[in-house]
Amino acid sequence: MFAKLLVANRGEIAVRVIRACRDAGIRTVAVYSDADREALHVRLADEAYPIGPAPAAQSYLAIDRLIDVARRAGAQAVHPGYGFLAENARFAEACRAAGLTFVGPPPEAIAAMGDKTAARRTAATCGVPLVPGTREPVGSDDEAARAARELGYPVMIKATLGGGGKGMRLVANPGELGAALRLARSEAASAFGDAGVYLEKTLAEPRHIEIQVLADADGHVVHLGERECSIQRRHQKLVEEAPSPLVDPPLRRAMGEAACRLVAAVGYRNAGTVEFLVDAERRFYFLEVNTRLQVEHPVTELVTGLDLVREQLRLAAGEPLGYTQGDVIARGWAIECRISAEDPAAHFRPSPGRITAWRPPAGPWVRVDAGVYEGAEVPIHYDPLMAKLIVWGRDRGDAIRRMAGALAEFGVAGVRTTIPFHAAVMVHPDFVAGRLSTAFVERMGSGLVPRPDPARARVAMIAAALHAYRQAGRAWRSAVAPGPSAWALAARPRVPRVPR
Amino acid sequence: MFAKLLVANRGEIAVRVIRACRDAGIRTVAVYSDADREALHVRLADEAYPIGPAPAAQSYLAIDRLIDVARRAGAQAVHPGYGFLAENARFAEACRAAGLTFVGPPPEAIAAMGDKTAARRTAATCGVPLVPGTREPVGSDDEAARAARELGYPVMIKATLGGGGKGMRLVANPGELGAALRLARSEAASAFGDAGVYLEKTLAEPRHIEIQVLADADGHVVHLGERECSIQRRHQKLVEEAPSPLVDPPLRRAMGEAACRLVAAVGYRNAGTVEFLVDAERRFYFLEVNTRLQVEHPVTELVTGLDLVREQLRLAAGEPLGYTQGDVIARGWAIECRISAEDPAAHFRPSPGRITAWRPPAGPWVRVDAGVYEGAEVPIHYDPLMAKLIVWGRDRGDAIRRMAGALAEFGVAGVRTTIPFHAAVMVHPDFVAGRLSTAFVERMGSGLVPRPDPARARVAMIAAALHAYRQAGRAWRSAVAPGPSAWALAARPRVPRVPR
Amino acid sequence: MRFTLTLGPETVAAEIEERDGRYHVQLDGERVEVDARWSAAGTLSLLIGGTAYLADVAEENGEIVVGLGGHAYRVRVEEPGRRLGRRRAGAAGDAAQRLVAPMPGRVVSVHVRAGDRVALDAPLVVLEAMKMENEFRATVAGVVAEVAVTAGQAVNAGDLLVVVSPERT
Amino acid sequence: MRFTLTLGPETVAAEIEERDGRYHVQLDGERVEVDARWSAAGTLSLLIGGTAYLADVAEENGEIVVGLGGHAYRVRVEEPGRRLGRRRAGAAGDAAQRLVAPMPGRVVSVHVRAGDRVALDAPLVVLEAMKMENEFRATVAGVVAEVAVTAGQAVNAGDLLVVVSPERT
Repeated sequence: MFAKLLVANRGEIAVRVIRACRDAGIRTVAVYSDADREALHVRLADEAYPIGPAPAAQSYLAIDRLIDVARRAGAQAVHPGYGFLAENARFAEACRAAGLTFVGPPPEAIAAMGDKTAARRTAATCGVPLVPGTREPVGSDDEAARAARELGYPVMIKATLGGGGKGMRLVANPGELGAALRLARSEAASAFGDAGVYLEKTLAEPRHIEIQVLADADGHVVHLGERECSIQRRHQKLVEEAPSPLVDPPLRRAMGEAACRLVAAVGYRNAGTVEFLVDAERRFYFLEVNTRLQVEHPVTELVTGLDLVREQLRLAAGEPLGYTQGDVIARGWAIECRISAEDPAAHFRPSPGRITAWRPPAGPWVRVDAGVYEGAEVPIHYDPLMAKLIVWGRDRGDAIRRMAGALAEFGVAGVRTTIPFHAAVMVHPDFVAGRLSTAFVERMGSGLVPRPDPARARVAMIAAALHAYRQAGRAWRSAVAPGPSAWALAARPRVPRVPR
Repeated sequence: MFAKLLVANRGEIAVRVIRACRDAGIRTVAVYSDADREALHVRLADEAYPIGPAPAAQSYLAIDRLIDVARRAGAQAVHPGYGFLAENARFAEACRAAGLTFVGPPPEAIAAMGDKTAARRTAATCGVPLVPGTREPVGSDDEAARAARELGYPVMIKATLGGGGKGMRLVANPGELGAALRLARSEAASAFGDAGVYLEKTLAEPRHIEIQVLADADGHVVHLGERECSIQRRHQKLVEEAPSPLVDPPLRRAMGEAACRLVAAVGYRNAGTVEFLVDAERRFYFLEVNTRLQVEHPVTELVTGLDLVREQLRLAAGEPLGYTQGDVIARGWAIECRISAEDPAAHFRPSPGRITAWRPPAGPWVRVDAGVYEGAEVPIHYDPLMAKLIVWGRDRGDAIRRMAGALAEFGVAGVRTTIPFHAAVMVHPDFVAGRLSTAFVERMGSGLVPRPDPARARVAMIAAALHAYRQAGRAWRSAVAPGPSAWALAARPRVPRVPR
Repeated sequence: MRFTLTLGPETVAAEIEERDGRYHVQLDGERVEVDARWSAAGTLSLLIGGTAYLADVAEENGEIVVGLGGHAYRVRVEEPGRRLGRRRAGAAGDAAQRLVAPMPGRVVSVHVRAGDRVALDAPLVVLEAMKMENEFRATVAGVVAEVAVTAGQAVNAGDLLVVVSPERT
Repeated sequence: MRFTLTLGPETVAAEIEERDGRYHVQLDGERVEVDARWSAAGTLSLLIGGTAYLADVAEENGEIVVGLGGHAYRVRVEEPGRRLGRRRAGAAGDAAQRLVAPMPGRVVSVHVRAGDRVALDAPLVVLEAMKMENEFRATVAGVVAEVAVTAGQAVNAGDLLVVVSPERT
């Protein structure tokens, strides 16, 4: 095993990797941008070094600086987390060139799966079913129009090197195609440095179900079952669970074997995820391979009992898997809710700022993977994910009830959060019944906009009055308002003056 | 199931019960003494009512007040937690008389097991092996001396209605017997209202291993395997784990069956624990039955996947167990460390006061059941237990490493804690090898007194110097010292004045 | 001490008296006794008729924001005859909406042109920031007076995006 | 700014200068550069030569208590020529030990009589409080000057238990 590892990330996933390394006896090296000196991952690492200004392009995406810090700190390995450089083959290559072990698949596998049209061709070769679509990037607008007509509207435009919903556009009819192509290409070019896009047929309200795989250096591959991630908003996952309420053992076996075939075909190593869409008739279609740890990996951990980051470290160090498919046994049900600094009552607008209160829930089978703490700042520069709340239960109903309770216990102030959105999902009849689809959030519309409890409005008024009463009784201090909030820039806070 | 339940306890166990009720859709009624208005259990309950002054005899032990609050709040059931009234048959009777469901065994079973000599007789009848000792309370000192001579020194004096180490005295030779009897009788009289004591032979460095049982109203009984609680100090458990490194499947079956026989014989209902001593030859001896939830119940939860408080509620509501012995399957290994406000560097002296920093660890398979929060006060009136840190791992080594990491992450200031003691245990070669006994802590002596890292002393000096430097640069405020600490009464704090 | 409290459409008169460490609160004539404890961090533990509440109270843009049960209630507190709270500039009401970028980002799309009539809550601009697309909507019904950006443009925090003049009815 | 720092048996001279938001610290002549950040709650995040430390710093009984890695380090800080910290009354040293009950409880046992000669760390009294028996030991070697309680007696916080006069050597 490695003696020292650099974590090339920030936020909750950097903290997650640091903890896994600590438990494995590996010293950790954190890196931080100017916006992150006081971040939780810097507090918890053994060492920490600055890597540049707040914008990610000058810090967390700066390959040379990361390699330089890893070298100078004497790290032997690099964990990329997710996002940032996690699926960047050039970064994996740079690590290799510097003699550092990249905790992930080899650069060739990243590149092979990163090109989405190439990945689709490989999947077809392995007999993995595909969503009908173009096998190559579309050239001219005319060629795209022909392909779309053949597939049948609505069609989806996707970036060849895409991911995370970037460069994706749903096109309902031929009239919208031209404009959508222009936007998708420009988004793809700016996000991935390649304007290539391809077309896929749109399935009616499909479910998003993915298979976790692990592969060792000897080519042994196992899958750890599925995760369902159908609760999405604008292609951003919000709620994930394992297993899926749709998947029965035969379907699980079929999807798992398809996933294993595909990754074996490209010489895949380490942890990866094969994403599928599943239609109402339980037919599954290959979507893409994520060549990294997923945000939602904890739900798989809680049902299988396997520590995925630990497995990543072991596999990167060249250890064999040490178990076979038959040894992987799932127990119970796990659900994850992503707790972001966003205001679900205002179209999920980001809500950066100082976290003035942070009271995470706790207790049996309640896990909070957080990247923040009370008093920490959610910077404006990065993803607004603050924490993941994950629960386990003996069955799905048990897990849902526990999640609802944990959400009710979760207290956060200073920033708005997605907690009330998740609370609304947990009691929604379709969610409780397991009737999920990627259209769930959109279809529910305002039904999922959290509504305050009218009975509590009166209590809030009493609390506000008590606050004003108390402030009136105090010497007026010059700075009552909490730390500056970026959103307040639009309108400077004005403090009410309550005279005696 | 009940609509509303009163939690007749405080601290972490009250919080634990409140969470279980919330997940089961039961409204909770907390009670608090004058010292506990701001306690965590009051924050998390749906309702909360005062029950009297800080001393437990006037609040948490005041049966009439508890029954009165339960009635007025419309509660249908009462959960006693552990300690306080949890094993008080009169309280269970008072609940029954008031039409309240007591979440625990019937008063008759509490009384039958509460009288330790009667319990020993019942165990003997059921063919459960006993530690050699007197079957009846000893009468005169002469009778005791005869009995002790027959058993052979050293002998243990125990209170007939005992528990928690009260009224226990180890007697090494006949010369010590008279004084030890006097002390044990006076302790027993003041703790249990009954001066009766009996004698037991002392086993050489035995292990403390206990069996968790569940019984429903139809008389179905299952056991959930064992917990080993050999790491004790003055009969107070400090570290517990499940399973035990000593117990193999045949021994587990034998102990489990013995435990089930015993509780079935007394018409036991709900959750209970049968405690055994196990000697070096793996022979087990009945010790006593705890007719309540144990502090250390979480280790059993984490390996079996069963929520014990939820099971208690179900069984109290008259639901059947719904599973049989064969359905109880343990997975992996769990360890619990009790995090108390005590100073392990000063003979575990209590360290009450204001908790100025509270940073519990988190992450996969790390559970913290706490009764406190940052800013809360650890009152001088009650048990100093602040939280239980529980981890799960795939095997014992995995669990130990995770516990060591979680302890390293746990940050507490304002009170001293047992965290460094536990950190020393986790790396002790005997603990790591599973060589445990109830003499572990005593035998290790100063080897378990936490020693500060000399390399960090220099960093502490730098931190202190930076603090003084910073204070010097500030306008001097009148009250720098944190909230009053009971221990500071002996010597009023004096703040160093650092002039510019 | 007397206050006027406004939460959404509702305005009530309140009076608070402190006696024996408890607060006697009247809301529109109805009396409640409140046991309130503040923690150092601004968290307020309330017991009202036995029911327990935990609230986070802070001041923000001239309002008192009360976090309770996962929601944020924005309460305006005034003394009778004198407004103590000040409305947020550009918020709903009679004033024009001057939409400025709250953080650095890139304009993804602009949904209005100068002169357009927009309803309350109509989408105005989508801004990409924090890895997310953020839609900004009209907080007044009215006419778009100015559009200061185009799709694709990078903006800094504080840059003007759109101005909507309220409809006179 | 210069200080003298004492931790246990060790005393070192320190000098601190602040430049560009960093602290240049000399300890007995050795220089280190420290990046230090305080949180509102009194937690101190240190980066010293890349190594990260998280410390909780508070003042207690005239000493600065630094919580670091689970241990509490008690540091006395003085300016040269002038003691800034004050020793805890009754603590180790030349003064007599006046042992008082730190909390209400019951005396379980008294291990000394007036006139007894006691070694450093010898048990004096066992007090039951917080459900635990707490042993109090001699913090000076010397002679028991007074025993103010007997076994079984209830005591209040602040009640005198035992006085030990230090041995003159």
